[in-house]
Amino acid sequence: MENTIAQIQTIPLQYYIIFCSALFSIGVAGVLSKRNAIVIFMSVELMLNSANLLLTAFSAYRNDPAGQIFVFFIMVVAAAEVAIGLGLLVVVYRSTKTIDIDVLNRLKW
Amino acid sequence: MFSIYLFIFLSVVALFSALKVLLSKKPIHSVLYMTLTFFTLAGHYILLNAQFLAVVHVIVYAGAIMVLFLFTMMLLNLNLEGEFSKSTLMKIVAVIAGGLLFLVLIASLKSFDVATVGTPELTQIGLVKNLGNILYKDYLLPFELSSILFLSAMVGAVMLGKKD
Amino acid sequence: MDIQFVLYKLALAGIILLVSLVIAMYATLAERKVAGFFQDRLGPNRAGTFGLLQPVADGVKLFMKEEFMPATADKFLYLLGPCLTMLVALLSSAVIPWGKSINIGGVDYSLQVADINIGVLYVFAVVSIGVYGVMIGGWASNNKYALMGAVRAASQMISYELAMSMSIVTIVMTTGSLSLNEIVAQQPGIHWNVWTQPIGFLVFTICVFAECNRAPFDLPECETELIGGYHTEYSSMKLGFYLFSEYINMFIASAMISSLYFGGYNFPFINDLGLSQNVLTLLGTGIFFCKIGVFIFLFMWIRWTLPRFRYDQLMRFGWKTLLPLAIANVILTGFFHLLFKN
Amino acid sequence: MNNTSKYNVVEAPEGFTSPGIFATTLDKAIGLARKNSIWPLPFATSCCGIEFMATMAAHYDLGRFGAERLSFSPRQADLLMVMGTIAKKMAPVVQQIYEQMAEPRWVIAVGACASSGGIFDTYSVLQGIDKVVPVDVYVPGCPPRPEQIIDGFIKIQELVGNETLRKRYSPEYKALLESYGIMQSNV
Amino acid sequence: MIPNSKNKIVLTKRSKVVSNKTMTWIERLYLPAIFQGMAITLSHFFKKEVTIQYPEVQRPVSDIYRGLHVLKRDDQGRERCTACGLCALSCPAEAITMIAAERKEDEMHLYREEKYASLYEINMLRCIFCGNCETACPKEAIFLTERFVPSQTKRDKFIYGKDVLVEPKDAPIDISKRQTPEVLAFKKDKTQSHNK
Amino acid sequence: MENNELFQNLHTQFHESILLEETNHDIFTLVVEASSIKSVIAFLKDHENFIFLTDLCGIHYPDSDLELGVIYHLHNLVENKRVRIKTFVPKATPHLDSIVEIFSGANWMERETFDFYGIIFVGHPKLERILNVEYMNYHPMLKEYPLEDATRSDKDDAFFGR
Amino acid sequence: MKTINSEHHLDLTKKDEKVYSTLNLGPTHPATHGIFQNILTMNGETIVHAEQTIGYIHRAFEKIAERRPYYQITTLTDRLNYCSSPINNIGWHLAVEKLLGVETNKRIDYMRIIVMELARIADHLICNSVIGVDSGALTGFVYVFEQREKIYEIYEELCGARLTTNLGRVGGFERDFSVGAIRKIKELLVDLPKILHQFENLLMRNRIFMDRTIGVGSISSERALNYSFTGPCLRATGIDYDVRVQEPYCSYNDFDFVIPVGQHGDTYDRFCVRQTEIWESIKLITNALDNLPEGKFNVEVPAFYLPNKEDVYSKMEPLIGHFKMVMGEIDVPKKEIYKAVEGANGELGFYVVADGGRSPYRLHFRRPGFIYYQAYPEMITDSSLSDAILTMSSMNVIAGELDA
Repeated sequence: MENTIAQIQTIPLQYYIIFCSALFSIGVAGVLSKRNAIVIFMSVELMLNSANLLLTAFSAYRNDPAGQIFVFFIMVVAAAEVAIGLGLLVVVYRSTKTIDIDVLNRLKW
Repeated sequence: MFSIYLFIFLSVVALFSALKVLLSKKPIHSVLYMTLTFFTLAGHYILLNAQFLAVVHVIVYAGAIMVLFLFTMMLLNLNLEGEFSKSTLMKIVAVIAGGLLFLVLIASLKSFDVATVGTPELTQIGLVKNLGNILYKDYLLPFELSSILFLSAMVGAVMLGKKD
Repeated sequence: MDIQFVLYKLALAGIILLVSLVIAMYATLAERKVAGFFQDRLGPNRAGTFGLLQPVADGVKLFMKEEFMPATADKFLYLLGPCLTMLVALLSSAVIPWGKSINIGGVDYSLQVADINIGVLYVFAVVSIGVYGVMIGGWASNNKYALMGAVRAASQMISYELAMSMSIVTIVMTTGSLSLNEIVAQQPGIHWNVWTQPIGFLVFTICVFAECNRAPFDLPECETELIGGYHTEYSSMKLGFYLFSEYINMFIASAMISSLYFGGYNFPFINDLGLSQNVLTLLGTGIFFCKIGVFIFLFMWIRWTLPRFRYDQLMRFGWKTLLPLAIANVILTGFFHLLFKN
Repeated sequence: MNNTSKYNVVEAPEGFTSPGIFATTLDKAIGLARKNSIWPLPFATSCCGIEFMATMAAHYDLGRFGAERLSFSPRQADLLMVMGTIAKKMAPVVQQIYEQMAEPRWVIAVGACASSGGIFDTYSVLQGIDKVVPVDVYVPGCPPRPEQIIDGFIKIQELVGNETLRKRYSPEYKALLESYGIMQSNV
Repeated sequence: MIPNSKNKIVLTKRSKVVSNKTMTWIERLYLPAIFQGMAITLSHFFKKEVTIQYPEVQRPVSDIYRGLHVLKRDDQGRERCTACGLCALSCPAEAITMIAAERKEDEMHLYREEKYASLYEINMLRCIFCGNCETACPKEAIFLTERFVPSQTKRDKFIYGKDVLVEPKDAPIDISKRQTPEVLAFKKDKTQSHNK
Repeated sequence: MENNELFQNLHTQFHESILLEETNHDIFTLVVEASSIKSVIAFLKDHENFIFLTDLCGIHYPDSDLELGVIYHLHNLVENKRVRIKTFVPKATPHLDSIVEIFSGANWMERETFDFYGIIFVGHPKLERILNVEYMNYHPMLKEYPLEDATRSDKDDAFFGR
Repeated sequence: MKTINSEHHLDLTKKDEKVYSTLNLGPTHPATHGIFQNILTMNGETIVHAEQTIGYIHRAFEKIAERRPYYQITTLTDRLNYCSSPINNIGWHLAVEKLLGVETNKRIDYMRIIVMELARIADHLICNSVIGVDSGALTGFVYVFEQREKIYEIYEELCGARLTTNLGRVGGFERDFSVGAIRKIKELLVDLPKILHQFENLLMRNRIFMDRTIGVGSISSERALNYSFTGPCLRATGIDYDVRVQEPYCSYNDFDFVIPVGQHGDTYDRFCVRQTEIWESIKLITNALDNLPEGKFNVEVPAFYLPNKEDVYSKMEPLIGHFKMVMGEIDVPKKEIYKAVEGANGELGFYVVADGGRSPYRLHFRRPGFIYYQAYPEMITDSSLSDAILTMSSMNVIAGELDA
C-alpha cells in the first residue's frame, strides 16, 4: 500500500489549487444565485470543503501536520454550524412558512 | 501516472456534481449531488494519504451533515424549487462573479512560485497515529475548546428545536 | 503490487461477498424457522426438505414479479434507494478479519480483505451512509407512510450512531488500536473484551439493533403503523434488496459484535491443541461463524419477544439513557486504565 | 332506486383459464418457485379474518407454505385474500387494492360473504367480490374452517404452479381485466 | 350526582382497581422483564410444535361438526326427502332451492314418500352452515356432516345438486352421532312407520 | 311507586308535553311531544340522575299519522332505573332537536337514525350518512323499501314464499 | 375538559395549512384490521384532528331482522361481534325469553354462564393479544391463539361450529353438554392459566410495553359516561358498571366475582381490566362447572322450542307444532322490551318491538362498539400515530358490531 501512496505525490500542487479554486468559485456562485436557504447553506459548505482540501494538500506537500489538524477543527466547526443553522432554518420555517431568503429580509416577523 | 488519472477523474466528478448542486431543480437532488461531491473529496483525501481525515470527512459530512440536510428537507417536506428562484439577471451576475473570482485565483497562482512549497515526499502525517499524537499533545487546548463549542452548539440546537 | 496479490484479494472479496449473500439468504429462512419455533409452529417446510429452498423460491419470485414504478415517484432516486442500501450493506465486510492467515506455499494469505489501520472508523463511515438508501427510497416513493418511515429511520440511525461510537471508544482505549485485526488479535483465548467492557457491549449491541432497524427498534418499517415504512411502494427485487440488506446488515453486525467483544476467531485453549496453523485458522473461522450465528439468533430471539418502542421513547432512550451510559463508560474505563495500567 | 351504485358492476366471470398456452419448463420452474413464495395481502373485514388469524397461528400455520410474510402493502403482495363481507362502500377500495398490486397477482375469496354475499342479501352488501375484481379461487363456509382456507390456498398454489409466464400478456387476460375496467399498468 | 374526578360514582361493592402503573426501579431497568420474556419464548422454542400438517394430517373434528350436507336414504335405499320445503324456509341465507314432484307408481323404490324433490340444490357459497335445515327437517332427510366443502375456481361449481348431496346407496354416510340418544332409541323401534 | 313520582315530576315540569305513560312494557315508557324532547331529556339528566344514554333508535309506522318515531333509552346508573322515551314526528317534516349537546354519545346514534329513517336532528354538528354510501338516495330502513340487493342472480324468490 | 365534540372546531387558518398534513389511516391499513378509516390531520407525528368514516361493512342487520323469523335472527347475532358470538346468541335468546315471559332453570343458566364466559375469554384474549401485535410483540398473540383454538374446540363439541356458533335456542340449548365438551373445558381450565401467566409476563410489567400504553388514549370517567361507554372501556376509567351485576341475568348473582376497574381509562388500564376479567371468567367457569345442577337443558317454550325429533318423526301434534314454528306462524305478545347483557365489549342490548308477527316489527341492537368508537378522535388528539393505533386496538372495536 505504501508504494501506491508514493505515486500520489506525482500530482503537481497546482492542480489542487486550481481544482479547489474552481470548487470555491462554484460555491460563491451558488450563494449569490440561489434563494433557497438550504441550498445556500450547502454552497457555503462547498466553499469550506474546498478550503479544507487545499489545507490538506498543503499540509501533505509541506509535511506539516498542522494543516490537517486545522481541517479537523474546521470540520468540527462546520458540524456545529450546520446543527445551529438548520435548527434556525426549521424555526424560521415554522414561523414564516418559507425558507426563501429574499422573503426573510426583515429581522422581525 | 495512475494517480493523476484518478485525480482528474475525481476532480471532474466533483466539479460536475458541485455544479449540479446549483443547477438541480429539486433541493433533494442538490443534497444528493452534494453528497457525491463529498465522496469525491474523500477520494482526494485518500490520494493525499490523509486516511484519517478521509474517514472523518465521510462520517461527518456524508454521514451526519448531509443526512441532517436531507432530514430537514423531508421534515419541512419541500419538494418544489420552482416556486421561487432568483431572477435571471441575478443568476448571470452570480455566474460572472464566480467566474471572476476563479480567474483572480488562477491569476494569483501564476505569480506564485510553486517551488517554494517544498518537495513532494512520502508523507505519513495523515495516518491516525501521527495525527493523534499531535492533536492530543500540541493542540490539546483547541481540541478541548472545540468540544465546548460543540457542546454549546448542541445545546443551542436543542433549544432552537424546542417548540416555543 | 504484484498481480498475484490483486487476484488473491479479488478472490477473497468475491468469496466473502458470496458467503455474506448466502448467509443473508439463509438468515431469511432461519428467521422464519426460528419465529416458527418460538411460536410453537413449524415455519416454512414445503419448499424443499425443511424448507431449504424457500429463499430460492422467494428470490425467483421477486425477480419475476412485475417491475413497478409509482407514477408520482422520482424515477432515478426510486431505483437508487435499494441499490444504495444493498451496496452499503455489502461494503463493510471488507475490514472484518474472518480468520488468521493461511499459509500456502510459504506465503501467508490473510483472511481479511483490507487491513486498514482505521478499520473501526471505516465501519462507522459505511454505517453512517447506510441511512441514505432508506431515506432516498422513502422519499422517492412519494408516499406519506414511506416518508414517515424514512424520517424515522434517519433520526433513529443518527441518534444511535453516537452512542455506538462512544461505546467503541472504550475498546479503542483499552486496545490502543483502530484496526479490527489488531483488536481481535489482542483477545487471545478467552480474554475477550466483553469481560472488561460489559457496559460497552450492552450499549453497542443495543445500538446495533437500532442501526439494523431490528425489533424493538423497527420503527422505520413497522407494519402495524406504517404498513411497510420506507419500502411501502416497492415491489419485485427492489423490495428484495431492502429486505435482503437487512439480513446482510444483521450478519455484519453480528460479525462486528463477535470480533469487537467476543474475540473474533479466537477461542479458549487455542494454543493447547497443537494443530498446524492452517487447521487452526480454519477452526478459528468456523468458531467465528458460530459466534456470528449465535448473535444472529439473538437478533431473532429479541425480535420475536419484545414489543417495539414508540418514536419519542426511542429517541429519549437513545439520547438520555444510552448516550450518558456510554459516556460514563468511557470515563470509567479511562479512570481504571489510569489506575491499573500505569 | 336500487341502482345507486357508482362503481362498475360486471357479471361474474367463469374464472379464467389460459386455453392453448402450454407451460414450458422455464414456466414450470418459475411456477414452482412462485407457488412456494406466495405473500398474501389479508383483506380481512369480518369473521373470516378471525379464522384467517387461526390459520396463521400455531395450529394450522400457513407459514409452512412460505406464506407467513403478510404484505400489507399491495405492491408487495402476490395474493389478495378477501375475507369477510364487502359492502358496496368498500367495493371501490377492493378494486383499488387490486389495481395497486403488481403482476402476477391472484385473488382468493374466502367465505360466503366475500364470494357471494352469504346471508347478507341486502341493499348495502356487494353480492360477491367477483363483481369488482376477477377471483381465482372461492372458499365456501361462513366462516370457512382453517382447513378450508388452506385448501383454497393449495388450489391457488396449483394455479400458480401451472401458470405460464405469458398469461399476463395474453389477450384473454387483458380482456378479462378490461371487463372490470381495470387498467393494466405496464404489461 | 354527575361524577367528576373527586366524586366518582360507585355502583357496586365488588370493584377493585387492577392496574398498577408505578414501576419499581428494577422494572425501570428494562432488562429483567426482557430476560423474563426471552426465557418464556425460549421455553417455547424447545417445546413440541402444535402444528397439524394439514393436508397430510387431518385434525379430528367434532362429531356434530356442521359441514357439507347429505340427503339421507332410508334402510331400503329410498330418498327420505319429501320436499316439504321446511329446510328452504328455515335457511337464513336462502341457499336451498327445491322443486317438488309427485312420486309415480314405478318410483316406489326410489322415493319414500308420495312427494319428492325433483330438484334439490344448495348453493354452497351462500350457505352459512348454521344447521337450521337439519333442525327443521321433520323427515330425517337432511343432515350436515363433518365433511368440508372444497374450494373451487368457478362460482357455478358451488351449486350442489342431488347428484352430490344424496348419499350413495353403497356408501351410506353415518350421521347417528349427530342424533340424540332419544332419537337413536326411537330408531330401534321398527314398529313405527318412520323407521320401516 | 317511584315511577309515579318520576312521572309526577315530569308532569309538573312539562305539562302537556308528556303525552302518554305506558307501564305495560318492561320498563317505564313515556311518549313525549317532539318539540320538548330535548328539554325532557335534559331535565331527566340534570334532575333525575339519568346520566347515561343507553340507546337511541328510530322506528317507522307507515300507517300512522306521525310516521317516524325515535326511541331513547336512559339509564340512572346509581339507582339502576331505566326509562324509555318515545317521540314521533310526521314524515313530511321529520325535524327533531338533537341531544348531542347533552350526550356526546348521541352523535352517531342520531346520524345512524338519520341514515336509516331520514329523521333530521336539528342542531346536530354533522348530520351525514354514516353507515351507507353517501350517494344513496333513500333511507333504507323505511318499511316501503326492500331488503334485497337487486343484483343477486343466484336466487329465485318464488321458492321462499316471500 | 375538552369541548363537546372535536369533530368540527379545528381552525385551519391559512398559516397552519402548510404545517399540517393529512394522513389517511385505513380502510386497508393493517392496524385498522381492514375496516375503519381515519383521516388524520397531523402536525409532524402528532395528531391534531381525526375524522372517522365507518360503514365499510354495513350489512343491514336491522333490516334483515325485520324480514326473518325470530329463530333465524340467531345467525345474525353470530356475526355482530364475531369474536364472542355465543354471548350475542344467548343475549338474543334471553331477549326473546323476556318477550315471551319464560323462566329458565338453573342448569340452563349455568350452562349459559359457562358458554358466555368462554366467549368473553376468547374475545378478551384476542383483544389483548392484538394490542401486543400492534405494539410489535407477535409471539404472545400466537400463544394465546393456541388457547383460543381450544375454546373453538369446545364450541365445536357444543354446537358443531367454531366461530359463528348459532349456539343454543330460545328456552335453553339444542343439546346437553357432551362428555367430551366438559372434558375439554376442564382441560382448558388447566392449560389457559399457564399460558395466560406467560402472556402477562411477556407484556404486563415490561417497561417498553408499559411506556407504550400508560397514559395513551386516556379518557375521563365523566367523558366516558357522556359518550355512553360500557364494558371494559368504561371500567378502565374507574366506573364499575357491569350489567352482570347491575341487572343480573342467567343467575349471575349466584356467583361472587370482582369487577376490575382502572384508574385513568388509558390503554394500560383497558389491558389490565381485560386481563383480570379473563381471570374472573376462569373462576366463574370453574364455579359454574363444579356446581352445575342436574336438570333439563331446555324449558318448554311452546312457540319457539322445537319439539323433540323422535316425536316429530312419529306423532302428529308435535309435527304440526314443528311446522308452525319453522314457518314462523307463532304467537308472540305485542310488546316492547329492552334486554341487555354484558357483552365482551360492553352492554349489548336488544330492543325488540314485537307486533305479534313472525319477525320483530323492529329490532335494534345496542352495539357497544358503535357507541364508544365515536370517542376515538377525542382520545387520540394530541397523541402520536403509534398511540392512535394502540388506542384503536385496545378499544376492541369489532367491525361487525360497529357497522351492523
